[in-house]
Amino acid sequence: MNARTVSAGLGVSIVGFLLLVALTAGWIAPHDPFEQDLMKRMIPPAWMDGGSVEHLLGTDQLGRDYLSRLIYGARISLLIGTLTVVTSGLIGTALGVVGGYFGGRTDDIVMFVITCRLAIPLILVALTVVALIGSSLTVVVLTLGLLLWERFAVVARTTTMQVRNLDYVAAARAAGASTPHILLREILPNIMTHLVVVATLEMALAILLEAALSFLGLGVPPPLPSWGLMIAEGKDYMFFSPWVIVVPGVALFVLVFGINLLGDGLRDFLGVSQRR
Amino acid sequence: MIEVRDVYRHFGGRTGLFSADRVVRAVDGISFSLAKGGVLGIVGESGCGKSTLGRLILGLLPTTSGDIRVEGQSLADLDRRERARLIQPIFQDPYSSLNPRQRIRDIVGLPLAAQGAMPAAKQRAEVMDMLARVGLSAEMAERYPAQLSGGQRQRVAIARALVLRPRIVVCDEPTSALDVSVQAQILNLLADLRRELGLTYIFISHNLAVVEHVATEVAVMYLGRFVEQAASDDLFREPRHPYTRALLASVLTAEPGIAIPDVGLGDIYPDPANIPSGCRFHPRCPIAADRCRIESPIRPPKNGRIAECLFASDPVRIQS
Amino acid sequence: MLQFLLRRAVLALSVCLTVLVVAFALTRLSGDLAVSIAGPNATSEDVATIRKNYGLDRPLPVQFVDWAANAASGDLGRSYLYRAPVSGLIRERLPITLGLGLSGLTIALLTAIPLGILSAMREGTLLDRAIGLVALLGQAMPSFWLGLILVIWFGLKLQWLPISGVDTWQGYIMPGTVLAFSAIPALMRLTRAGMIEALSSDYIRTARAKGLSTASIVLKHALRNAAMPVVSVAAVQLGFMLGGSIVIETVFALHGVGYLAWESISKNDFPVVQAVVLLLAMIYIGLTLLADTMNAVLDPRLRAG
Amino acid sequence: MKPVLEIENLRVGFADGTAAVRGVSLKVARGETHCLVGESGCGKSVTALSTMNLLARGARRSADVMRFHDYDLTSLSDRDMARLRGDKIAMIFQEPMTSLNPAYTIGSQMAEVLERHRRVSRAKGLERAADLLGRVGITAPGMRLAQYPHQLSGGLRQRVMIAMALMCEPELLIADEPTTALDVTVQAQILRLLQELQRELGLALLLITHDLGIVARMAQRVSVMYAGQVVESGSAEALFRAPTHPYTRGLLACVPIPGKTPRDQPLGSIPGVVPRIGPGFVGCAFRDRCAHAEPACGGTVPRRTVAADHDAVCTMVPA
Repeated sequence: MNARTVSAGLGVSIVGFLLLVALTAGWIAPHDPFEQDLMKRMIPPAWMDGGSVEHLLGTDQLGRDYLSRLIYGARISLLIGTLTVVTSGLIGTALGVVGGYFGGRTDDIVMFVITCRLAIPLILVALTVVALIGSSLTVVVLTLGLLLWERFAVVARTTTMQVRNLDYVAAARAAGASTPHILLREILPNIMTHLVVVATLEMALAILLEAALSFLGLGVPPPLPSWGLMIAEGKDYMFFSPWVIVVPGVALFVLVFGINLLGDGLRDFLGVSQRR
Repeated sequence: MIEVRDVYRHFGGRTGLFSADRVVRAVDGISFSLAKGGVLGIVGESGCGKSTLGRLILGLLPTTSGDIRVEGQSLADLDRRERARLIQPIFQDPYSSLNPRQRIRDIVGLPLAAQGAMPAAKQRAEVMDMLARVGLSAEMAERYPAQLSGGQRQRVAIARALVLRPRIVVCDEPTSALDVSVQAQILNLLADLRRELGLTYIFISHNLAVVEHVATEVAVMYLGRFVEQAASDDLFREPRHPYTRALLASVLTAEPGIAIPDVGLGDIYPDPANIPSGCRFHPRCPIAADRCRIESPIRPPKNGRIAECLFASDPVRIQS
Repeated sequence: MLQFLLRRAVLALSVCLTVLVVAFALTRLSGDLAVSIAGPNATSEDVATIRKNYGLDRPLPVQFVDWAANAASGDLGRSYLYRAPVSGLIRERLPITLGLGLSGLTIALLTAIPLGILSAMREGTLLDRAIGLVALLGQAMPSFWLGLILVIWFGLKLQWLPISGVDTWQGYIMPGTVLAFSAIPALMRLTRAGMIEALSSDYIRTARAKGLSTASIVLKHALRNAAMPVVSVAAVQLGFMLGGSIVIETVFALHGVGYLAWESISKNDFPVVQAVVLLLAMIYIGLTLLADTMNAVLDPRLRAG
Repeated sequence: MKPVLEIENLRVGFADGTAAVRGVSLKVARGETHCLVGESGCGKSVTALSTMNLLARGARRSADVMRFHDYDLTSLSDRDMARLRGDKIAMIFQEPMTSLNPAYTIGSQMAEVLERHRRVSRAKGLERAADLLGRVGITAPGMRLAQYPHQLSGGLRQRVMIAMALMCEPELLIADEPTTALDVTVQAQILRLLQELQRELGLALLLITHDLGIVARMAQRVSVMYAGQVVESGSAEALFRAPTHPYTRGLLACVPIPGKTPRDQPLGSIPGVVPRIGPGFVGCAFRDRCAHAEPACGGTVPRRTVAADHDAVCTMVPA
């Protein structure tokens, strides 16, 4: 057991635990996360003065149980993270592999599209889209998915270019293999490790971005218990009751940290260089 | 068996908005033919275009102009499956020529699978037969390339190249990445297989000693052209191009007591994007005269020999 | 060299044009812009008036060409909300955002590069791991939340720094640090990876065989070669920081371009949104051009080709 | 005469437990070329690097004797060793394409050697650099000084590397496969150059190579390495006349000689592969590939004298 395995193990445990929480939210949440009780507003967590065991992490400004909202919030973060990465991963990988393999004009076009995407300010455009179309989980996922593919594309492109020039690709072509075979069997498996590492990074980024959008009021719509939204709603009370923003913030931090640890572990385990 | 006519391959020269016109003439007019069972050794230094020529013959690169025919069929008219049945490659580096994510049986079976319509059991039998022929045991089939040594990997590459029983095998520096003790094993194996399966080899190498050992015919390539081509014995007995002589002189055999030769080529480096006028070898040539700068030395082959040197028929001058 | 820059300039121009189209198309996403501007309580007559007044009744291509032509000549239209030229609004607020971005970048580089070098020189040791862990922690910190926590702690509890505004330079410290936090991990990893690669290269072995001092080997021979990707990424990160200022300016109540953009988005003030998108894109493109030029200075091989 | 470099019982191990060098001894005298020959992984480069104290971190080096003139290299501090490197001991490497720093001019990289060891000005350094470039056969040295490595061909870069190694007039030059990456015609030129310089300057040259052809033409003394050990060593003349160790003989049979090796017969070859040597390995490392292996090869095999100035580690050599 060295330090690397310990930290990777920690990452796996964090992500695994939160995944379990998200999946079993309906059973383990002590209260209905949407149930308001104006008589029980802003109860502090159990260990603070005025806290009660009934609401372990206290209640929010509408009297909703904070722990239950936190538990359901894990669902939203993980759902958005996963769906965004699937969408953006498919777009980016397809673009990058095609550009990297065919080269020439095709690659020029792919590079141009990547540059354009990088030039477009991410948060600003995401906010505008959500503002115009209206906020919902689907809109957030689609917006982020359609915007966050560029790192997949860049990594897929450069790694494909490296693999494309290796002799086993030439050998496969000489063996009469079709282009789809070469792309899917010879190239994709050999760049996959890099893409998996990118996926963890992008998932962490997507989760942070959703929280930021929700914090600015243009992400997941209330009353859904997004962690970012919880911080935004608690912002007005933070000077007197800092825990209303500390609790969801720590949850967010721990999840993203766990995913990053996992990614780092994968990077070591799969032997991917840190260059990208 | 194989006939190559006036093949050219130029790179670059795409006149983009601002990009300069820099045409690399990698293969600059090459013709040869090779009979069944022959071994054509192509010798040359890095950047002379020998690997590009190999890729053209394999159909991995399209020619700029010219025609390559195998058994009377033009390569350009063949689809990828037909081509694969005729010509197969063996590459230099056995570490990059095998897909690290596939098992040996899948790597060797790929040419069969790409042909389609072969029952799995038959494919497996063919693969196992081929592995046995190249001297690999049956349990190797389930392994991944990382579990094999360099020599074993090159045997796998040979098995993959031969599993379709092609007519021609293009060996591009097949032993250059290997240690000498392993190199000899692979050269012996290639020689055995050629005899057993009636193969024709195009054997690309920078190592004149190796080429001399395996080839029936030798072509010396310099800046995209065969500057000398002859039957192996003739070429080594009586080289007619000063470049061939320099190459021969550079071979350092393990014979003590002989001095290191002065090859007399100067420190000018050949650049395929900037090919000299007249004789393309003249800036480095120890016997160059003024006319070499202007006059093209290209002549039709005489008695099956090519020697693109204005003094080719002047043995005294060449030997000097 | 000149050729290289010219090619980049052409690319930059076409990217600008594409972003122009995107920025325009973006605001037309909702279908009818006039309805959005008029708001939920407007009558159909109001909508019709707005449509006419803003020229929204013309065909889309005409609207685009009109807008693009004006934008090219520096006229970015008028804000619906402030009833003032957009260019003026932006000019007023840009210094704050640029100041924020530059202070963020400075803090980030001053932290990331020394840590990256140190980490590379001690690769595999406990120190290397510790630095890596700190970077990982920084990466996981949601920036807006970190901002709020800093405000509570340093602004309110300790009262060391102002909690909002940038009337003095101290005002830039907290928001700049928060912005830097998002860039440090990437820059540090890149410096580390580049240094590790450089330090294990053949030319460093040569430098050691020449008996050069450690300082010369690390700072002269290795860093110069490791710096190129760092320069590129630093430029990109500055672009991202300016884009990310929308969140930070909201947290610290700074009236920069980001805050302006957020306000305009929530109030459907689309000329401003379009203008800010365009501005940030152009800044980003300018920065990458700058980075390319700097890399061409650093690497003689780029100058030739 | 006292040798310039003397190594006795050098051992190098890596962090993963492999023993890269297992008791190598060698001597190089002034004006002498000593060739260390063997296949990849035999420990020849590691031997060279450990002499320079340039081993990668995690490698452990120990030796009974490791002496350069009167310097005891085993006890020299890193700082003092750095003073020696590039000054009295110089080294050139296999890959001229990557061994020069792409970011600095040839002149700057050459001059800094002299600046470091002789505390002279840049101008003085450049002057000497131009001198040496001319000496290694580079035309227009002044122009080359201002150029960057990517503007030079491989052969030229290796000449630059050689010139750079000579900046401080070293007494020992270690050349690690200096021509392996070069074309054959360029290889001959570079080797001639090395030989000339060595004779002119009276250098002690430790030449590492895998190519017996180079050994035959360059060496006065030869050490053949296999699996971290010198299995046979002696004067070049004796070793090529009467190669004794089965590995040496096998290697010689593997390389075809144009006009001499019969074409229609298979080349000699050595079956099998080099074993992985872990700690505690006993016996002859070649025994699994050797046609003459006998039970005694599994025990400790002593180094035995074949003739004057020629010895081998093999049970077949009579004690």
